[in-house]
Amino acid sequence: MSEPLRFLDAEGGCARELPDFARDRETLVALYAAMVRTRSFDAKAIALQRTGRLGTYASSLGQEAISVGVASAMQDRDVFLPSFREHGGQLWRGVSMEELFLYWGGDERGNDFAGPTQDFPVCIPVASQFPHAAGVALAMQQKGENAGAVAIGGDGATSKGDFYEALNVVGAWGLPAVFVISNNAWAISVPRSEQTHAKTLADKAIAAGLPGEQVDGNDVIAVREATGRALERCRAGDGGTLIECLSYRLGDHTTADDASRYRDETEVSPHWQEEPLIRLRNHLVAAHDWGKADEEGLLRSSGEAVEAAAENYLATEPDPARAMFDHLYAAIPEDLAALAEEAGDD
Amino acid sequence: MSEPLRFLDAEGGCARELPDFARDRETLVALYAAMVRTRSFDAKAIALQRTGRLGTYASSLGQEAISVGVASAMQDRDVFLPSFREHGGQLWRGVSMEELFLYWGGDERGNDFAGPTQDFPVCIPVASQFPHAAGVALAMQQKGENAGAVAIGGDGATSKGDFYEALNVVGAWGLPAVFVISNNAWAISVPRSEQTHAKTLADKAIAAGLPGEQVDGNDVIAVREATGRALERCRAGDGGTLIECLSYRLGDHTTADDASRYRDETEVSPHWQEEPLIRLRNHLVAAHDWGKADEEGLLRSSGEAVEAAAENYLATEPDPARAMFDHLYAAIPEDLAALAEEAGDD
Amino acid sequence: MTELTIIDAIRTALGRALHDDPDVILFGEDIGIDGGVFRATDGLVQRFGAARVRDTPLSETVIAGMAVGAAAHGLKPVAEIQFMGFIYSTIDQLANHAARLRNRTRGRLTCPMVLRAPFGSGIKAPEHHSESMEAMLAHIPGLRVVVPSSPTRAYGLLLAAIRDPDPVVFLEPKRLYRSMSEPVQDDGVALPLDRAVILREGGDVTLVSWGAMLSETRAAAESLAGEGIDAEVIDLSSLKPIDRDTIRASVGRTGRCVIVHEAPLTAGLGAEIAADLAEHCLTSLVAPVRRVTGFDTVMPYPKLEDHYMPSVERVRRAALDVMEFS
Amino acid sequence: MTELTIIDAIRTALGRALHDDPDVILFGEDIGIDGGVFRATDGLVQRFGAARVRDTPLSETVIAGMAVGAAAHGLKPVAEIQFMGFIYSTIDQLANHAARLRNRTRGRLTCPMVLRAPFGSGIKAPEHHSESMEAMLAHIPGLRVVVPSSPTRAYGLLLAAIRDPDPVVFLEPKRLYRSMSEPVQDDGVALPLDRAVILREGGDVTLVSWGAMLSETRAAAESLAGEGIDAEVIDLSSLKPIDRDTIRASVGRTGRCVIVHEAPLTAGLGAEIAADLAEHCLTSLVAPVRRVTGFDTVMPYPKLEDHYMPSVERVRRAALDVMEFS
Ligand SMILES: Cc1ncc(C[n+]2csc(CCOP(=O)(O)OP(=O)(O)O)c2C)c(N)n1
Ligand SMILES: Cc1ncc(C[n+]2csc(CCOP(=O)(O)OP(=O)(O)O)c2C)c(N)n1
Ligand SMILES: [Mg+2]
Ligand SMILES: [Mg+2]
Repeated sequence: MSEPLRFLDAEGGCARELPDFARDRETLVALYAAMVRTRSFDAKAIALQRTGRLGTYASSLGQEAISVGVASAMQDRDVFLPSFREHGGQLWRGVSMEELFLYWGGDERGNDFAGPTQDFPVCIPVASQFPHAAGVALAMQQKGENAGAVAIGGDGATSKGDFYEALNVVGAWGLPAVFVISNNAWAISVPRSEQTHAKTLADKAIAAGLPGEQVDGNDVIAVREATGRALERCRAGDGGTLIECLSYRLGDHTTADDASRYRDETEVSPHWQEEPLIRLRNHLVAAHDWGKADEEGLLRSSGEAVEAAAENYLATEPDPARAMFDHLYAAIPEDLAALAEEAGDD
Repeated sequence: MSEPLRFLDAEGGCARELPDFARDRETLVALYAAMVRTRSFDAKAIALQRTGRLGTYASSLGQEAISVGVASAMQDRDVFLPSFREHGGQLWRGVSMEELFLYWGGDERGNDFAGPTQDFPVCIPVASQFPHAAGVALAMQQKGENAGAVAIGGDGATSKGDFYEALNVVGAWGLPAVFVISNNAWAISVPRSEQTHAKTLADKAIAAGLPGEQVDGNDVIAVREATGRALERCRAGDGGTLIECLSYRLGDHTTADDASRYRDETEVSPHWQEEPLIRLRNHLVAAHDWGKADEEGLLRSSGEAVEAAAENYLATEPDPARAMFDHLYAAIPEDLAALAEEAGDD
Repeated sequence: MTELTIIDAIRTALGRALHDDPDVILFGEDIGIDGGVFRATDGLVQRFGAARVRDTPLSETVIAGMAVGAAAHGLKPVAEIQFMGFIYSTIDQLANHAARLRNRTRGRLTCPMVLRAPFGSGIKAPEHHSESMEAMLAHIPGLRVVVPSSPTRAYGLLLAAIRDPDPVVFLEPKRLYRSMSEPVQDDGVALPLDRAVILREGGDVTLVSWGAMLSETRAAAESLAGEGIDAEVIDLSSLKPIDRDTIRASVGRTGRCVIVHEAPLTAGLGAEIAADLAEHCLTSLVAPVRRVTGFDTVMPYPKLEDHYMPSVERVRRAALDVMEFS
Repeated sequence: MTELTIIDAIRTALGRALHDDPDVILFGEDIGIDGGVFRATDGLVQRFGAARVRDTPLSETVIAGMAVGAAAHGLKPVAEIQFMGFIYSTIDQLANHAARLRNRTRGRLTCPMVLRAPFGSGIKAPEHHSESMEAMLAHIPGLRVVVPSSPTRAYGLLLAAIRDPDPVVFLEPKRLYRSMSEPVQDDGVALPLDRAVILREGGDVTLVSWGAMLSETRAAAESLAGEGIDAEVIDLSSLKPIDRDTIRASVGRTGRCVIVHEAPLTAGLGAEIAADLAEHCLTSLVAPVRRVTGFDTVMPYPKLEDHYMPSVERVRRAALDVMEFS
């Protein structure tokens, strides 16, 4: 078993020679900024939830490198199919913070993003996005789109039959799909070790005859590099890939969860040393002149962007009740029209 | 990748040193007789179906060694969970031919066998027996039964999510279950190569962290040996195993199928050289004095047993219509009682 | 015009759709070289190639889920489930995704897919090959459920289902696949999806059914005619949404209704129709609304199948009952 | 006697069952050390050990299927599905196996399992966490579907479900989990499974509901009382089989019926009750049978949840409608 792909170690030192893109200051700053922005968004979302102004929320604290790294490797024409913990990736792809707040506030309009119009919205039923990704990849293959479908799911998701069935058809049909496992070591209260007896989650690819690879999920460079290569294989017609990103869920499962019920603080704290922002910041400071002013400027602009988005979100008028009916079918069937009237005045 | 486990080659020569049980004439004759009986049963079942006296039937022609080998390795207290092509195993376990005819004739009473009362009946929804096997194994583990649950499914079954989910929980919980894949190279019209891109079906065990092994499924000795070892692991508390048995479906998928639509006779004929009866007969002749009289006696007694069972089956009075209601619940609920009356006189 | 059976009509409509629209794609188990276990796709892989008529691995969940993804990304998948008894594994994808994608994204992503499945009993098939669980699907908001009853309707409704911008489950009464034929023109003209159809006009009692049970229902109507009772026979056709107006209007005229289906009684779709009448036609009703259904039991193995199935006689008796009611 | 909420009562019944019967085993996602996301199993792993209170991998299909196997081999599994929106993947095992094993083997193998799941809306939970698709399950012959409406009933019905020799889906109205408490004695006494319960007697109109919607239904009844209308409130309790006699008898007295449920209208379980009345109580009915249900739409996200849910006012208005009908 080879070591997980890693370029930056926990302190930001180079574990191996960096890929080309990672020598470019602008690229690295963009990646860092995206992770910082995600963390600000997370913090604000939790604050809004705690004050009753947002619904149940799943924080990505500590896992920012995964979805940012994945999304940054994608092209516009690729399709992103997130689970529910990939805010960073959605933001990178162009979904707005306001749209994300709307979604987590319990408003379907948050999924009607102006942004990447072909991307899928958050997917709640665990692993059910993988069959969709296979379907999107099928459409890409069929239409010769030269693109890839990229789905992310958790370690828990790898226990589900739909994950497996989708992986299998991707292998059987050589579909251009990348399945990314965001292994944050926990599925709510169930640790990875109890989820499956498989040595690694990347190994699950063997069951479908696909290449599977483990990556340090706290190293955004490694995530981006592995995803980029997998997408190249998609474009070259070489089929799908499974990527397991190793990370750790630093927070509760969601705002409805209390992780102290099932895991010790002593387990969590060492992982704060491994988290993805520190190492990239250290690297930027050491290799790219990232200074205090840069850092402060970034924090300020992220904070402002989040606050502005939150304000807009909070000022959004609710959808009218009959919106329930308006988007159920392309045209409202006769037998629903009467009910829609009733809802209208409720 | 190691070679599939094999003791007898296609001609009946010894490919490697035989295990102890396979040096015993009586045991080998019993295995041979069970396979011959199964083939007779198959032939009669098809004849009955062709003349409108049996329902759609799935023949096990060419695959007799798998379920006979598996069942012969089991103890009474183990539980057998067949798919729909394991007549040989069911017969070995003590289900009567008459019961099997009843079942395939479309009568639920065929599943109420006097025989191995804890065994499961035929399972039609592909792969759905694997979760049951996990459940049976859980009960065994819980009750300290020192036994194993043995489920068989086809190559097609390995594409299903329930196969995978069951395999995964067997691995995660160390359950005493043996999953046997009867790889007959086809799932109706879909060849093994299009079913999955996995190198071997045994490899699928890796996804669950279980041992997986390929076996020559036309060598009843190999099947029995591998199953026996897997069951020993069950009894030792070492958890589950996946065994892939390589064989070939010599006949149509079922009596409702016409395999000539999708595969050439030229593909099929070489496999007649590999089938499981010839090689064991050759070995018996060469090593255990099996003579013409033995062979003829066996064929005669098998034929007679099948004919007698068929006669009994054909003479069986149909279940009364209200049997539909009588076994739906332990006691018939009030709101069904009225309907049951109606059915009674229909 | 060629005489087509229902299975021919389905195959013809599939061929037409593949020919007319390059985004149409077919997948399912054994639908390629084998042509489907009922031959609904016979010859299509030869005409349209293995990329557009695909044998899937044996995985119903991913068949449905892949259809959702493909539909959202611009294809028009027409997927097959081999028998309705194996459709349960698709319900998660149907209810949680196919039926919701448009609403969830306020129209940004849509799901123009069709899931075909043969359903119903009467061909002495093994266990799980004879189910009629259409009510489960008809309970899912955002889905359409459609059942044809003749070659003409099979052709026109399947084309409509494929062209519809929303997900449609197309349930094929397999007992009728080859039991009747009629001239069907392959003219690419679709039928309206949301309409019930009056197959026989009559003023005494309304008989509502769908799919294969229309045979028994029509036979009962003929037999009743011999007894001077003039039954109206309605083919529900669209199980979701339901054309409530047509049924209410008919019962408004007749005052009597018998609903016939193969599925078990409790929470079967007949209940919805009877409930609708109890709410909207109470004053017209002069007799109880009767349901003649498969018994409220597990679908038995073939030997008892005929007992389970509503017979012409049971339909006739129910109609006589409501006629005699006073 | 201790004051218990519904969630307490469920936990108490589970503890009692684990204590009394060594064959009882609990499994599901996060039911161990976490005590279940609603804490239904809080403390049980500590009391009974990790072998009897097991966290499963994240696999609903195998949770259901494993329960079937374990039940057939002598255990009494009580499995949990975390939210009803994730129950669809279990339907294949419930319909094709759990509900059939006894019938399929003519009683040789049986399936005494319980599948618990919280259901319903009203807690502003994310998508898929608020569904009420009980009608789908109630359509499956051979299954029992049970819904408690109070701590006392939760305790007694869950014990009954666990002791029942056949598979039971036990749906827990999660909006009520902590909204009420009452003294419940942990005496191990089960309630009868197949009985509807009259919660409030009244002679003017029958209101039928189950689970959480009984709150709105009872509130509507109180409000109606203020207007001089005496409503009878029936807790259906057993959704399959249905205690038809109790409902028929009530409507026989009142002549009027309103059925209230959260699930979508079309093919919801309210239809079965209305249909039963249309067949068996037509002559008693003096007004249309009304159904007040969740709209016939996808359950909306939290912001529109309140609009979707039947309100006290909608129930009251429906009752007034049927009272005013003539
Ligand atoms: C099919 C399904 N079952 C259960 C749930 C409830 N649930 C939400 S998240 C979760 C755990 C997911 O774990 P994992 O896949 O590791 O993702 P993570 O939350 O750690 O990102 C569960 C059980 C669900 N959403 N979907
Ligand atoms: C879930 C499910 N889907 C479809 C079918 C229809 N069907 C019956 S057997 C079969 C092929 C099975 O292939 P395999 O698992 O290789 O077993 P074999 O028939 O070759 O023994 C199919 C598709 C089924 N019985 N169950
Ligand atoms: Mg996780
Ligand atoms: Mg096979």
